[in-house]
Amino acid sequence: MRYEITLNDQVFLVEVNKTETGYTYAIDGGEEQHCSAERLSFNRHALLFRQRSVDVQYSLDEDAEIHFEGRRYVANIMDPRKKSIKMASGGSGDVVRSQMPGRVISILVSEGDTVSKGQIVATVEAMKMENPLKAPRDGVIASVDVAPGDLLEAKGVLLSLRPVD
Amino acid sequence: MRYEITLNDQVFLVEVNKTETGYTYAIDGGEEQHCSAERLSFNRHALLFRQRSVDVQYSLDEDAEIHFEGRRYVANIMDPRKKSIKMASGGSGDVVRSQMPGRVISILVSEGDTVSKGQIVATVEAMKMENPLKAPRDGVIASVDVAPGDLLEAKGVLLSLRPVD
Amino acid sequence: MSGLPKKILVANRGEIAVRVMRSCHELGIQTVAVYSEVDRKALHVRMANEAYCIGPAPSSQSYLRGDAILEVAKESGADAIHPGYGFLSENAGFAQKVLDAGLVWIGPKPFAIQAMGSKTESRARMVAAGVPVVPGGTEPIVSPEEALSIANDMGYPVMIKASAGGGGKGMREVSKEEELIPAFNAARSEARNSFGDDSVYIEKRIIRPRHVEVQVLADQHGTVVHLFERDCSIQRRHQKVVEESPCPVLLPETRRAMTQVAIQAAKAVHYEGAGTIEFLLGEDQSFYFLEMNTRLQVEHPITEMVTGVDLVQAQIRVASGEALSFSQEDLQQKGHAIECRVYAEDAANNWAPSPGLLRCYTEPSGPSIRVDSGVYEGSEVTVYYDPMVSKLVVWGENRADAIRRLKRALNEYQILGIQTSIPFFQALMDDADFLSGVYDTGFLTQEKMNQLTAYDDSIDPDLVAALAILALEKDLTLKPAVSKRQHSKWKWFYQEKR
Amino acid sequence: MSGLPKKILVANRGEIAVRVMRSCHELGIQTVAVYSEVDRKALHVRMANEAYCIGPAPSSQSYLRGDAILEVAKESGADAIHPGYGFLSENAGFAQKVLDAGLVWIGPKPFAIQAMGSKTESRARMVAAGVPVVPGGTEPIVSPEEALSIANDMGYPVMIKASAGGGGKGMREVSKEEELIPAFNAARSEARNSFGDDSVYIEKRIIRPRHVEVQVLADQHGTVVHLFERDCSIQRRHQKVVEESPCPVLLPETRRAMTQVAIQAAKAVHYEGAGTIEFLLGEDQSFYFLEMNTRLQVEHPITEMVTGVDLVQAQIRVASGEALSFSQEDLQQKGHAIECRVYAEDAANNWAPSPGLLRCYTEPSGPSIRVDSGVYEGSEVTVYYDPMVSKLVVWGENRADAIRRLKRALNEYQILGIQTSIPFFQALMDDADFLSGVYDTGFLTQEKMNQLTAYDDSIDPDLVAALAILALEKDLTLKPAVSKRQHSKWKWFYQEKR
Repeated sequence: MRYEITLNDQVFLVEVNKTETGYTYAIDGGEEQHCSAERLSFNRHALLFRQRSVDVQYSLDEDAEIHFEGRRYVANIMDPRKKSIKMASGGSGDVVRSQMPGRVISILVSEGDTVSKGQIVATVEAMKMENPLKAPRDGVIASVDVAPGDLLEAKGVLLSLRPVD
Repeated sequence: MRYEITLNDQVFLVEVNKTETGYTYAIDGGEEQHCSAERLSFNRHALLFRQRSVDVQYSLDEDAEIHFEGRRYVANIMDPRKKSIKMASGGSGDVVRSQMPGRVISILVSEGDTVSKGQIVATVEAMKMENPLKAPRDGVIASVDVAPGDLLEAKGVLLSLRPVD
Repeated sequence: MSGLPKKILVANRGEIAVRVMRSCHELGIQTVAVYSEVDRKALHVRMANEAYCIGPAPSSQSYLRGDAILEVAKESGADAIHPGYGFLSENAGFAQKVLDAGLVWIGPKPFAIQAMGSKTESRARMVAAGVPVVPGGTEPIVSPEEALSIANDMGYPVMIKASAGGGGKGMREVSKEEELIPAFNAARSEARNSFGDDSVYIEKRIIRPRHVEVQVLADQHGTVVHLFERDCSIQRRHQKVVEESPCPVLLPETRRAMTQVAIQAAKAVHYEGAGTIEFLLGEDQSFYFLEMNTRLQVEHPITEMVTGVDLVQAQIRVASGEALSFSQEDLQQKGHAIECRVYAEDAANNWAPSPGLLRCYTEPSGPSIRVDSGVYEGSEVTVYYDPMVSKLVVWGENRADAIRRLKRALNEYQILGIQTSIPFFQALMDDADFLSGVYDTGFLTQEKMNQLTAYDDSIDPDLVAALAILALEKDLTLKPAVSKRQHSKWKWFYQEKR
Repeated sequence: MSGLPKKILVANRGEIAVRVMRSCHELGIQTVAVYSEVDRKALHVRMANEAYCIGPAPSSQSYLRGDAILEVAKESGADAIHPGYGFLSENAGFAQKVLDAGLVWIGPKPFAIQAMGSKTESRARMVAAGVPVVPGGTEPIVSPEEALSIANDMGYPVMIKASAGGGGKGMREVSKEEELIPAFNAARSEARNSFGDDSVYIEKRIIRPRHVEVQVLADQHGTVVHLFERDCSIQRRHQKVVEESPCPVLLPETRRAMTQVAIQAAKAVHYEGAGTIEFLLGEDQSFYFLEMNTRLQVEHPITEMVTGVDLVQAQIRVASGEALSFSQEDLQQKGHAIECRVYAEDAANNWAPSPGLLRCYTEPSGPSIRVDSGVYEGSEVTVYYDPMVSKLVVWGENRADAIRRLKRALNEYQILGIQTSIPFFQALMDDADFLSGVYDTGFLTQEKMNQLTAYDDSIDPDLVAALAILALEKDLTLKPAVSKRQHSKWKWFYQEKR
């Protein structure tokens, strides 16, 4: 089985197979390696990479979230055979969302503007505070979907991005 | 729905039904009462009996086990419509088992002996210690199924009981 | 003495309600929880012996409804009310109603709450009691001209503050004369909008101040003791983020003077119960009364860890009329304790709240670690209340030991489903300025926040492999239909920043 | 000084391995776990940075295999070994091999382990060092006549003990002359069968003795300090069940004398690291050396709680050559700590082991509570090792507070799938004799056990309703086929006794 895994804007192609003693895998066509993976509960595995012991908690239900060596990561895991589906539903970082229900206070960009990753593009009032929303990557504003004063649901989309031409 | 619940040798017949706000139940034909039951995880519920708050952990997979107000209980829960099945497979407390794998050291009773609840009827060596096994209730030894020296699996049966005539 | 209460209603939610109930249960006292409609499954409801719903989610319709809470007290037969912190804890009117209903109020008398509740009144009382206050008038200033003259006399920088203020609202710092009048007008307008009262006053701005507070405990027989200080200088938007005890820079003679002043302050309002006197500490060890909190503090566990006193048990005992069971001489400050307030917030994104379902939640454990929490795996952090997830409190033989232990504990925390301030704390515990102990309330500048939340782009190949293995394991155990849906789903991705 | 180790191999399993690793991680030291085939998913493996399988489940083929463990140390590049307690911790030969391999052994020198390992040798050394021992010869007694003459001189009751003994094997109490010779012969034969060595000796039997032990800590520079005492008199079959510090009946002058003697004893064998000198304490406050444990004790957390010293950190530091960072004067015994060893055992059924899957496992939490555990929900207590589930340790300002807290914590523990000793502890915490603090090692008589495990037959109707509701909820969510199987299944039933 193959997965395309995106983490921190880096994409990895992993070939992984189950064996009698665990799993073998190769990242980006590299050397095949072995890992022992024991299920502890519905959201926890004990992994052994060679002799390195890593205890992970994870949730693959909505986002692919994992807690690995003291840190939380959110990843995108894709089956490349279904890549077309991904393209249709939008590439990663193609929209700016509000994580919480709230109200749009300001939109700081217009359609066609070029933005850089981390640039504040809008502010939303939620939980009695103003929260700045940043562009998830470099790009061009493809559409502005809301106006100041609009109410937003959790994960509501404010803007969409397209690649820099 | 009706359940026959056995706890501490006492048998209760409970009529229970789901409602919009929780459950109604009546024990042994008594007054109908209400309980709010919220699922917290696969093995935990938050119950409210009238205003009394009780947090339970439970496992209905093998034994019916529950942790209720600081104490663990093991119960037998039966659907009375299937009572015949219960009779076929043996009434509660009809056998003496070893909880652990081990070896039979001694059998202190013979077929036909009358025993009282709590009487030591056999000893088993397990985990480097001698462990006495007690009769689960008053009764007559119906059969002795093992001999000293025999190896036992976990939950292995040593003796069976029948009611006092 | 009529003995301890038999049943205490805890008029709060979250970790503090749970923590109060634990002390009640240890004293053999029954507990009554109140809860809002969204809190049916909250930990404090599960922990209580009885629980009563008092209204919809918004606090104004539930946890702030004194009438509904008194109803529940009556119905349940509770004979005392513990207010926790926040909500009704510093509401003198509610405290009076509790007393009028013949119940024990586990807090100071309404008079003391009232006297310390207004910045202007408390300041005047403290001046009268000989407690040092920040130079400046306590009187509301009405004209810009008067403001200018006072500020010029005092010397810049100065602070303009709202009399009824709190949380930084109606507050302005002015560093030179020409900025004063615009700032004065802006502060008044903000105060009017926020509190319906445009009274403001001016005080001297202390340079590089630390926030140091003293815990006091008073019984109804006139005995007041202090339980040493807490340093709460690590703040963002005037909210405490990390607290420690002892204060790393407080000199022994300053500690002696400050704790004596705190006892004076408490005695000035005939204080009863647990309270906290907050001070600004200057670089020169001068200190000035800020305000008194007439309730338990969020950060009380660090005091419990260095002194060994159970403050909630002490609150219950003194509210029941018992004399303090220990004297000042019995109290020592042993070792060093630090608390991190773990919030459902994204520190890297201007502390944006991150409510949601706790898909995974595992707390650290081990020697000298305490986690006070009101959540559990599967529970939800909602938008309705303070998004604190839990408080991680550690103790060590000294500050360096405590920090080492904190780092280990932060690494053991496993929380998924929301973003938390844990990565921020992990970075903070490696920050040279924090480690030096020499910092002030201005520590978390934008520049420092940028450093502490800098993105580490490196990816461990074993992490990538772990994700592939878990995905495969999931695919192998799921039915094809479900797994298809799983793969076609678009996912947002990022790494938690630190 | 060469600094702390970079990587420590923990040659143990269960809670003690986890506890040791936590201190390592706090010091920034990498950890290596070893594990047997059944322990792949054990908590200590999950906690470590690296893990190596060393053989099948039986200890003799895994955790006792010094050669395999040294192999792993070499392969992993570990520069030190911590043995925990049990297994190889008091094996002088293994300690020597560790040193020969050029690694740091986190324990005393092999000479000290050896000297204190034999009852006869250690007794002789202690007598030479001026340490009081129980009256009686340390020399093996070979003839019944000699035994009789010694016992008659000493006065009855006397104890016959195996020189190579432990765990009560080869031990006989004799209360009158005519019983002596049969008991002497029986003890020799049992000693021969158990230890392959029939040497026995006779000592005076102390009436109503308490087991009180002193924790010592010694560096490589000749400094030895004590960390006060632990009372471990609540025992069953000579196994400790509950421990507390301080000892509730020890007079201050006896404490002073006993701790001084403990330091003398440690110095007599040039002790290094953490060790424990066990004494019998008579009703008249006389005390007698029993033996020295040359390793960390199971019950070390209560000492950590009353003194604030992290004993594992201290062990690592002194093994690395550091001088102790504190002096005797810095150490205080503050408040009261109690430990309950929660075992997978049925106290009501003669402590029969109850291995199995932990279907539910929730630990208590809150102020001044520590749970040291090597298990988790979903893990298994196997028949291969000591069936300890976890250690519940609490601290209180005084003994009454600690007991109150313990009761609350025991009620918060939720364990399903196995029987544990928790109901026993719950009953013990209400026992008037235990509460009085006046008890001895004979406390747990059969009669007392019967009282403490008396069956409470009353059934709460809400419990019955809860079971019906959960059964219905399960039936409603399960497919018919599965639910049919569920109902037809015969079930064993009983209530956990207390």
